[in-house]
Amino acid sequence: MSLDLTFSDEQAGILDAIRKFTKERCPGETVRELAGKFPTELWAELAELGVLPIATEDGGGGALEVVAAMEALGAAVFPGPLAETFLATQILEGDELQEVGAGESIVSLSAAPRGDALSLVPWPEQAKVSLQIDGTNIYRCKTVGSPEMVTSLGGDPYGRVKLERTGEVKNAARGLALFDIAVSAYMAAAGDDLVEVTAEHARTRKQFGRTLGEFQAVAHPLAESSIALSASRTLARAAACAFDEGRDDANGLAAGARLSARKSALFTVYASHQIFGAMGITLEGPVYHVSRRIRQLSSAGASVAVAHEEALALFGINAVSA
Amino acid sequence: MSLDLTFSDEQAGILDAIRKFTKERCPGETVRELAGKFPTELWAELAELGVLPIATEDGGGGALEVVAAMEALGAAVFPGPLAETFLATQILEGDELQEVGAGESIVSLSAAPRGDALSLVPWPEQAKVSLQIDGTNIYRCKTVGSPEMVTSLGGDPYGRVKLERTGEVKNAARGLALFDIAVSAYMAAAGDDLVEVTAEHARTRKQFGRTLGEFQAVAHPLAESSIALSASRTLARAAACAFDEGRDDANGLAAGARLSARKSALFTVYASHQIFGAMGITLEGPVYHVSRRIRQLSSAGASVAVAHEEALALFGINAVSA
Amino acid sequence: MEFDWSVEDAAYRKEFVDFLGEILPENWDEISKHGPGSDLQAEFSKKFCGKMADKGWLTQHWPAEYGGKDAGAWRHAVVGEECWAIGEPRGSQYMNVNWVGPAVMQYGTDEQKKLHLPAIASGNIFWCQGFSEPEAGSDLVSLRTLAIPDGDDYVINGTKIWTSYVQHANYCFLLARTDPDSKRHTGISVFLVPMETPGIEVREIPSVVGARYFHEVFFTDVRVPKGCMLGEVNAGWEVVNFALQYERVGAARYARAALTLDHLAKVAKETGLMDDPIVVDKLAQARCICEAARMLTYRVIDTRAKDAKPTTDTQLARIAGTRTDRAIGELAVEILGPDALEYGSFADANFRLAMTAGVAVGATEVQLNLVARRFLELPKK
Amino acid sequence: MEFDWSVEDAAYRKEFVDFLGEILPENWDEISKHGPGSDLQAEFSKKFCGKMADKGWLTQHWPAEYGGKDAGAWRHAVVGEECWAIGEPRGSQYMNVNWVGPAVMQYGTDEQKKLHLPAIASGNIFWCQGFSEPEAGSDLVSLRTLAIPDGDDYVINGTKIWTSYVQHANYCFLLARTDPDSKRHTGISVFLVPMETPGIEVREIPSVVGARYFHEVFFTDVRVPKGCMLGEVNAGWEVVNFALQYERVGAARYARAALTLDHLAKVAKETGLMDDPIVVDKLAQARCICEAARMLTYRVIDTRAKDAKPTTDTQLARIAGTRTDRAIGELAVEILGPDALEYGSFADANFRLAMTAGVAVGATEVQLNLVARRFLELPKK
Repeated sequence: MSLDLTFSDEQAGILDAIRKFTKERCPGETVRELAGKFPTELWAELAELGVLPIATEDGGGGALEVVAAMEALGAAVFPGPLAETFLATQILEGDELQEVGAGESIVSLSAAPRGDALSLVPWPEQAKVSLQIDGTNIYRCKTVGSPEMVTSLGGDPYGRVKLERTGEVKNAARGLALFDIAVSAYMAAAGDDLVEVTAEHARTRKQFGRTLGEFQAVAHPLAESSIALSASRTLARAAACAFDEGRDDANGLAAGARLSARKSALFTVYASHQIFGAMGITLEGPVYHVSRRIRQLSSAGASVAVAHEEALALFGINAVSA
Repeated sequence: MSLDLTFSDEQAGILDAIRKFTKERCPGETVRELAGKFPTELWAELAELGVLPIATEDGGGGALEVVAAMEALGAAVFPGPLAETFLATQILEGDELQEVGAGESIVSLSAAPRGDALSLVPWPEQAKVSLQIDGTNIYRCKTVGSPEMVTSLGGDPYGRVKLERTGEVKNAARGLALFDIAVSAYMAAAGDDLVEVTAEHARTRKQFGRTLGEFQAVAHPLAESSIALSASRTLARAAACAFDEGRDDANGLAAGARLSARKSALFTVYASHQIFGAMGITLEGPVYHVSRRIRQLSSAGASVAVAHEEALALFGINAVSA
Repeated sequence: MEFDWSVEDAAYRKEFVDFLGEILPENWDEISKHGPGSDLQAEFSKKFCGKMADKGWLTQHWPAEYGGKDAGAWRHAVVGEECWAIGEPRGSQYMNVNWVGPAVMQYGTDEQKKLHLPAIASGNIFWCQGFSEPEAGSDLVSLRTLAIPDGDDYVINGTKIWTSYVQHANYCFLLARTDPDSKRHTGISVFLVPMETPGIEVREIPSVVGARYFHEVFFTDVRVPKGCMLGEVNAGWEVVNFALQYERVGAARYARAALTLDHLAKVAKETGLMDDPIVVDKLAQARCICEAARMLTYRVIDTRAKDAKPTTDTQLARIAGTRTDRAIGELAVEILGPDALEYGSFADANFRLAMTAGVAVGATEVQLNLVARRFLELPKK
Repeated sequence: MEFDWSVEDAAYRKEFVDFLGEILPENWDEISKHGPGSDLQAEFSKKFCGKMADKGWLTQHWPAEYGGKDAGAWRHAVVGEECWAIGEPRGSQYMNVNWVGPAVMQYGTDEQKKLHLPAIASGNIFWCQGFSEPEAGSDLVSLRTLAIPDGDDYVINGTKIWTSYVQHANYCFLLARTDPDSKRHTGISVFLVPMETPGIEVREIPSVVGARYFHEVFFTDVRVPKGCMLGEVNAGWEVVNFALQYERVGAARYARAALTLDHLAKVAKETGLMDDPIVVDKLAQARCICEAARMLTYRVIDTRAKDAKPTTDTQLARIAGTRTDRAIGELAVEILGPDALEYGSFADANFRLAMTAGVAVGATEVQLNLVARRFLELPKK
């Protein structure tokens, strides 16, 4: 047998277990309520489940297990620095790694600011590990002075603060690849959640004397969304396979997966909001907490330009088919 | 009164006169039959009408008159190097100008080839004036050796041949601006023709037990097309006004008009073909002779990158509103 | 054909821009960020409109007989462009002068004209619109709010939703069904309801668009005199369509978009991003989309300036405006990079504008249907 | 989960690519440019399929009991990718092995199996499909071609349109209405009609897709024995749906798109265009679209490899393939610049492919409807 695109029983088990957990502990109301706060309890519970260090030697898994977890977490729009933590598990060692894996040390990942500007840093009050992406490099940083807090559009607390680099990180490429894979799986799953909620609305809401979903202007964008998301999800899984096998095309596939997931998820955000209308942009409504998270994640990680360059490495993907 | 977006009586007269002419002399069959040939008779008749030198001192008009003419000619998918000829009337003088205006001298405009490659040149057997665009410069050229003939996708005869530059043209900017304006008006009008033919099909054709146009998947892309084309047409007219008044923003507006018309017309090509299905890609069908012309014109003139730079000059357009 | 502003209108624009420079407070950006529904902006806009009224500018496009200056559609467009570009300092009063006033002129009784037109012209009054309902969405004609005659009054019961500017509104331009057995667009009437009438309750719906932007408004046995009805009984659909013609291009979205692009270009130049051809490319493309929307709006104004019959250009302009907001929202996020992650930031605000652009004043789909049917003459299901 | 080819399949791919290298003539690009309907390509593809048959490769994915090698869906995908990428040297015979054969296996009588399966497996025979009709378009079920029983025969009258590969076809996989009073998808049957039967006339419809690509086929009192019917009488809709499941992902469009991208990247490198970030950007984006389409197709193959029930993945893959062709057609024009103006050039060919991509095998709109209804469970009008 050649390719096999189904999760192993164990991977499917991870997906199911986290689904059960999120269903009980992290419904939409919880996500909406947690806006602006660190999800302390949920984070501890997730760590308890052993999810955070899953892609390390002790964790017993790899990128595929991360993908399985992130598909469940994304569907629930689970808060917190998930992909950042998976990234950190690839570049930290010893006690630091232990603490991050145990959910005791929070990771903050920010983009290098332009020029002398302050950095816009997530979780400035919680983070013990502060990392900065610049191109394809990652630097460890320390915070200088105290942050000026701002609300991020994803709802998480951010701060503007000066970061000082204390050293460059080895293994940045592998960390960034796992970040891309994790965030792709999450975005695709969150997008699927949007599609599902929107389709349910379209199946029941009456307008102009007909059910909304009867209109092609409603049905087709949703269908396009689910097609695009389905492809992105599979790309994330494929990249995870390549990552776990240590293949050369892993980074290109991971970047491709992120570009793809980013595009599909944002397309879905627009489609969903167009269909929900005003209801979609209320804070208490059924989709805004999903779309704001997608919107935030779409700007996370290495820059899109870097991802494009990485994805061009996909021109080596014919290795897969040759 | 401030802006006035209606043609003057005289401009409307030009539009009407050429519409009458093309209706009689240049129906769809004629355009289809003329594929691969120079439209010798039609060209002479058009010259007879005084259209070609209309934007010169002797012609008595300017870019707005060119636009009026091109709106009629584009709607009929009239063949021949129309925009090229208008360009030439801005940069030639004396007898050469006379001959081009009288339809006796044919203009060939080609893009500079990459590296040492041969040029791909329209009307290599008919053209007396050979011009080459390189960036925002125009060069007069002579042909070295005899061309290897190829079919162009627009249906016009092209040849691969070596061009030797014999001198740079003054007034290139003005020539290119008028080219852009002319070709925008033509593309928008040809696009409108596609919309009209496709809408007629959608109004009559039955499928799945209903009239095609009842489906939003059919109606909405057509509506989007006509919106985009309508904006492009108005942009071309606005650029013509600026051109005729010698305003600073004329080149930016002209480039903007071409970018806009190119995008709208290509969008319309896809929409129309999607709706016509197989019928659209038959040589004898109602739309292919239109879409192939749009496709060809969409690659004509200065490069898109150059147009983007020019259009950025539109950042001066607030002069219009300030 | 002309594509330049008349000397007078250009001079007026300068005068108006200078006026804006003088009257807008230093922290205007901070104020306008909270949206026109906020207390801060409402307070300012009352002062602002008062000043405009003093200069005779607020309703200068109105006919002289109603206290205007017959200044014409283009002059009104100048005000619209400059106001919308900086975040509409008139607040909700743009509605008053754009379409509430004109609707009253067209359909009002002498008494209504006398009551409402000078009040609007004074810049001292706020309106809100009571169109959408919980069960109706973009489908206005399925509204259920009932107005039943009772003696000299009508008694109104029902719920409106997505209503903006309610908090400060003096009047509501309300659609209600006056024939309970009627369906679709028949049997609807327009009421000009004083918001102080007993029985009106308001609940804010927190949203991403700014403070106090959306509300539910509950009408429970709200009793208004028959003289509050605008136009004939059961002829409200005509009135609202008249009003919507003006509303749909009311917002000069392209003007705000152009200003945003100017800002983005400035940032791109400062940060060296202009050296990136991708950025040049995208800025140019966005500019073309923006100018296309401007052209379509100008066509509508041209028609209006010539007192010609409104065309589907109104819909075209509206849809193009939506597309512009979307293109620019995306671009802002790309150019401003990590800064776009801040809630309420310039880029974020544009993104949220983009998200909501297709929703207001009849969803884009409805507009496309109208274009397809009226302009392309495609059949209706 | 695995995302790598098995050692055996990878080795087979190498063997097959080597075989292609040997058997394809120098001027293959020239030949394939004319399209699979051309005399030149048809002649070559007969020879080519014969050689594949000799090696036991042509139908290796078929079950052993029908002369195949049970080589599985992934092995078949290897052949499909490599063939489609270079312009399908099997010509129309890809239909034979993809879905005509499997449909005969599923629904055929012993006699039909004996007649058709070895013939297809020999690589010596061409099929065409008679689905579309002048009045039907994508709406297959409104077909009007009638097949009326007469003694031991059926007599067929009607017109098919857009039929490809007719010129060289030995058989037509024909849909006809066997119950004249039936409507929509009921009352339709499938016939395996020998093209030499008297009464069949063919007219070429010149098109942009290549020589002899489209035809009208007129059936006038065409008499075929009842044994030509595939499956039960009036149960043709089931048969054709079974066949279409295989047809819809038959073409590995992403493989051709990937090859095109490789070529474009090569040109971009050679001409220095790779220094332009816009080109890098667009190539990367196109690559992502292409790989997305590949993933969806692999999901279909995965399902098939596991003998699971087909899902809407088939539709997803098909639509994604269409999008890929379009993105790459546009890109080719941009990167190849003026050269794209030549008819039949690499860029032009891709553009025309893009223009027609959404049309073949059920228009994109129909596929989107299917996804909306089956997968998203949205209501039908």
